Amino acid sequence: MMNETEKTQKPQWAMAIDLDRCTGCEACVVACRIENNIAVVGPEESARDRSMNWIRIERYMEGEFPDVRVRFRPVLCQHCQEAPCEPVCPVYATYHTEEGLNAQVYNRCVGTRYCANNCPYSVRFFNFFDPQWPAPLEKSLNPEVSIRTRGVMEKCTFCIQRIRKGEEKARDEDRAVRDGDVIPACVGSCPTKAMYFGNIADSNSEVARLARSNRAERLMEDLGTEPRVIYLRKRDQA
Amino acid sequence: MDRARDEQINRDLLRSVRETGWGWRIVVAISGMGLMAGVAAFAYQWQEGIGVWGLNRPVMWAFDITNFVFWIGISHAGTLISAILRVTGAGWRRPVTRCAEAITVFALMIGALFPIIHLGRPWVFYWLVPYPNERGLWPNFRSPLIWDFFAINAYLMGSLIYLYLPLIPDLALLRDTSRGLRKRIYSVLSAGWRGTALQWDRLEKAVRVMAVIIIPVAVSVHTIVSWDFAMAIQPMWHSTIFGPYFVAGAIFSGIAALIIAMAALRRVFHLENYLKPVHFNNLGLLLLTMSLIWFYFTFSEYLTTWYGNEPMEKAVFQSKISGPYSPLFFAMVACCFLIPAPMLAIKKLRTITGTVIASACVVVGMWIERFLIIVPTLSHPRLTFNWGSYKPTWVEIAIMTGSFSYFVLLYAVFVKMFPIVSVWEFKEGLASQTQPGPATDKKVFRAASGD
Amino acid sequence: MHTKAGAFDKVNEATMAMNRLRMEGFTPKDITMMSSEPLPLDEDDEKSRSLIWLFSILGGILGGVGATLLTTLASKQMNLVTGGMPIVAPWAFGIIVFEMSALGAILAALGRMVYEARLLRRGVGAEYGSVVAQGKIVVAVDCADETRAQNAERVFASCGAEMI
Amino acid sequence: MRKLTAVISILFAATLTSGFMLFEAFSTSDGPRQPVEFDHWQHVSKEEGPQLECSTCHQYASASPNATIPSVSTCMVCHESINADSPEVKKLAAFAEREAEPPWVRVYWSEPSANVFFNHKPHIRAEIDCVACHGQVSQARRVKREVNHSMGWCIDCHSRKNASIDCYACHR
Repeated sequence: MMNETEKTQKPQWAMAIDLDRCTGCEACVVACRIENNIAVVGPEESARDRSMNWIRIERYMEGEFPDVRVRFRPVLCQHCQEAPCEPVCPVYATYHTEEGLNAQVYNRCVGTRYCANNCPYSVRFFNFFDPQWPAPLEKSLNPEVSIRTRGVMEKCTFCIQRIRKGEEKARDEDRAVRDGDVIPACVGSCPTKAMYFGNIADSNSEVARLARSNRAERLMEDLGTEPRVIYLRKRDQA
Repeated sequence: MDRARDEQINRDLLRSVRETGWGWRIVVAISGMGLMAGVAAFAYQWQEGIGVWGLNRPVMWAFDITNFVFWIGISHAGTLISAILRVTGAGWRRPVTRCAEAITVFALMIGALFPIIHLGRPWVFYWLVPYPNERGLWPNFRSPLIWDFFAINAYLMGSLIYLYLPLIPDLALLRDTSRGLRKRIYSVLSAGWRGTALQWDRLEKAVRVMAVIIIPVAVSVHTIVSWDFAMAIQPMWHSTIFGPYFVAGAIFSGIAALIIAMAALRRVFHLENYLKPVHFNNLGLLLLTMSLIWFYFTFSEYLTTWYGNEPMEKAVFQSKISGPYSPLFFAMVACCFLIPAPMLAIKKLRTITGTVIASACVVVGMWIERFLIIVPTLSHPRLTFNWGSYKPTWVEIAIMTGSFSYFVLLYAVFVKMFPIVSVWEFKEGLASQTQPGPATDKKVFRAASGD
Repeated sequence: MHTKAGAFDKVNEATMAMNRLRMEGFTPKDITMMSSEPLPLDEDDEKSRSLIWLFSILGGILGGVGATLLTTLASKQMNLVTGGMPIVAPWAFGIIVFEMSALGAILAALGRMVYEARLLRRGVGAEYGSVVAQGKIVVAVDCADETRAQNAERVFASCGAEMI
Repeated sequence: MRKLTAVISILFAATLTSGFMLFEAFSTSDGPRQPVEFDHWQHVSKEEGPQLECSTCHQYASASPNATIPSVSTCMVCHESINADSPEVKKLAAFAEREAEPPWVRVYWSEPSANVFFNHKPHIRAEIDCVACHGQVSQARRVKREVNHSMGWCIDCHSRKNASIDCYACHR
């Protein structure tokens, strides 16, 4: 039996990404697309910088030839606790949940795109046209995730559908959520296990442990956005 | 009172209402077509989605918001200028105010359309309006876009009233000198104006109150528009100077638009005796002042960015100074300062033609300025992996053309319905020059109308 | 009761007529002066009693209070989950309060002006409009009886008015 | 002129009222015609009937997002013998023979564009009576939509019962 405070206290979801383990294979990108019904914009639109990837691998080169190193950094919505996107939305289409998620409600979105302009991480994606899935991809649509329409903003939800399922499971078993209850698509698909997901409010969770690591850093912490995604620096940089 | 003089003034100033020339018809036809093109482009965008524009990630705003800021800026021509001139009691304002106030109302109407046009789902624009609804949802009052909504509403309402109030006696004049349907329309519009001493007194009092209230509102409107950017944390947007910078820029482009409009009206409706070189000279001096202020603000804005040398800001800065946006940047500096400032500073060049050329430069330059505030910042987000660029499509250009055509059309229709120079204020100006007796002297006539 | 009116070409003739009418026992209420432009006249009682300023201030306060209520109550009523973000934000709401105050002040001033200037009244037509439009000054006077009407006509004639 | 305006406004009002009445007349009519005329009242409320519980047939309501419609085989457990010669049961039997399900017409649903992800399970867990959302189905010969599931209606109940009114509770 869990006690009452544990039951009522909402989990605080967070992710940790070990950059030492990331090989830039983009399995997370593909898994995310399939899980979250992300529209396929096609090569032409993609060339116009309109492709949508809730998670992307940013690749940066370091050093001069021939001593060049490539750094990979998977970037997804950082679920900032002080999110710049939230206060600027005129209709509360993006807001903060009690679980520390930065939510985006597609129905409510009118498409001012202000949130995307104010996001320092550039992780918000706009549906410039009605979404399309070239056959047979439409058969792989996930029934548990909304199909967005044109004119609305979308972004990573930390796989809210999986979070809800995990919470439901914990509830059935009458216990607090624990590691392994919720595995977002990107985390589950990572072949090198570079990504971790869990409740950072639970100090025993893997994410909370990693957040205390001396390699832990957050992207652009100096902006005061308080992201919920923790990156573990590469050891050669630590 | 000099009857002959009065009749002459009435004839001259009501000519635009009474006579319809070919020039006017052609202007209406062309601007009407331009408007239709813009409406068609918007319909296409409504149908297909905003993807028909050139926007992308990361450049989510471009022509749409540029035009929004530009038109709101132009709207500062009127109410602000005419209110300041009224409050400070500048006598030469009399033939200018109406023309400026009309610019305000129409520019504002058009400017206010752009936030709706630019929405991804324009059909739900009313969600920005606070109204009780079944869902129990309200707009987010913390969003600068909602501030925009309130500010533009207050300003548009105020400007309309501020345009309307001094128009009432002229509407009564039109009512009393026209017949048929026109008379009926003007009767309704003139709201039972009889010209009693009491009414004159109250009208002047009310106009004075409006002028005092509208100045802070006008300042606040463009400040809030600037806060759309300044409240964001993006490099070169997050600047405390933006409020006054935008207000100065708005008045700057507003005066320029006013000068162009006045020159056009003068030419088309033969108002040479009313809109005189002295008006262009005075407005030209105002424009020169604003040009200097604009340069001062721009210089401090760019100098601090350069000196601060913060990498993300520097990236945006470099893209404007030496990067892909540098041709636009230098065009802006030329159009807003290098060309107009010397032209307006040299007395010999401060003629009607001179001020109009300078104003045309300023209008173009200020449009570019807004574009350069929006696009370079957006195309250089903090994570350099996501840098992008922007190119407009025909849809955006057509909508922009449509907005300009709409402005010309509205103005043309307005001129057709109402005297563009305030008849009673002009007469009052003549009279006030000749206190205590009535004006009878031709010299005085010239003095009052500013020769 | 009927109304007598005279049209004048010059301001001083009209003012002279008005002064004489007062001497004849007409009250300022009976006398209406109409012109196509504002005339520099002496202060009279009615002029000083304008409450447009007061009303615009009251309207401003009303608008400000309304805006405060709207923003605060709407935000509270919504019960929106914000995960700790402020739902009532005085700094941001101040802007809306300012705008609504200004709007309230403008509308109140307009309303008061319409009331004080007796605009939008039914039955008050522009009887002398065409004369005023010619640039003449019309002085109209309400006469309670026939003798008063004759007095008025005499005054008008003596001041060089054209009877209408 | 004034007469014309009056006539037009009367006509307009008349059109509106009659239109509204027609709409009302149609909307209060029975629900959609089902492939088999299943009668809830007979199964649940009729005194000499089997007096079933909702969950007897809609058995997954307490365990899953969907309440689920029973398959024909479930029906046939009883109807193999009971009332086997009634015309509606014969229809049912025919479906069973073909191993097909009747193409039931949905009565309650939310538009896909509403992006609502309704889950029966927590509502059953919170002991919300089926009637609260589905109306008097137990008394109905033919089920129709009695309750309008608007967002305000949902939120109202959620806030009364102290349930979450986070947007993410229903929308994703």
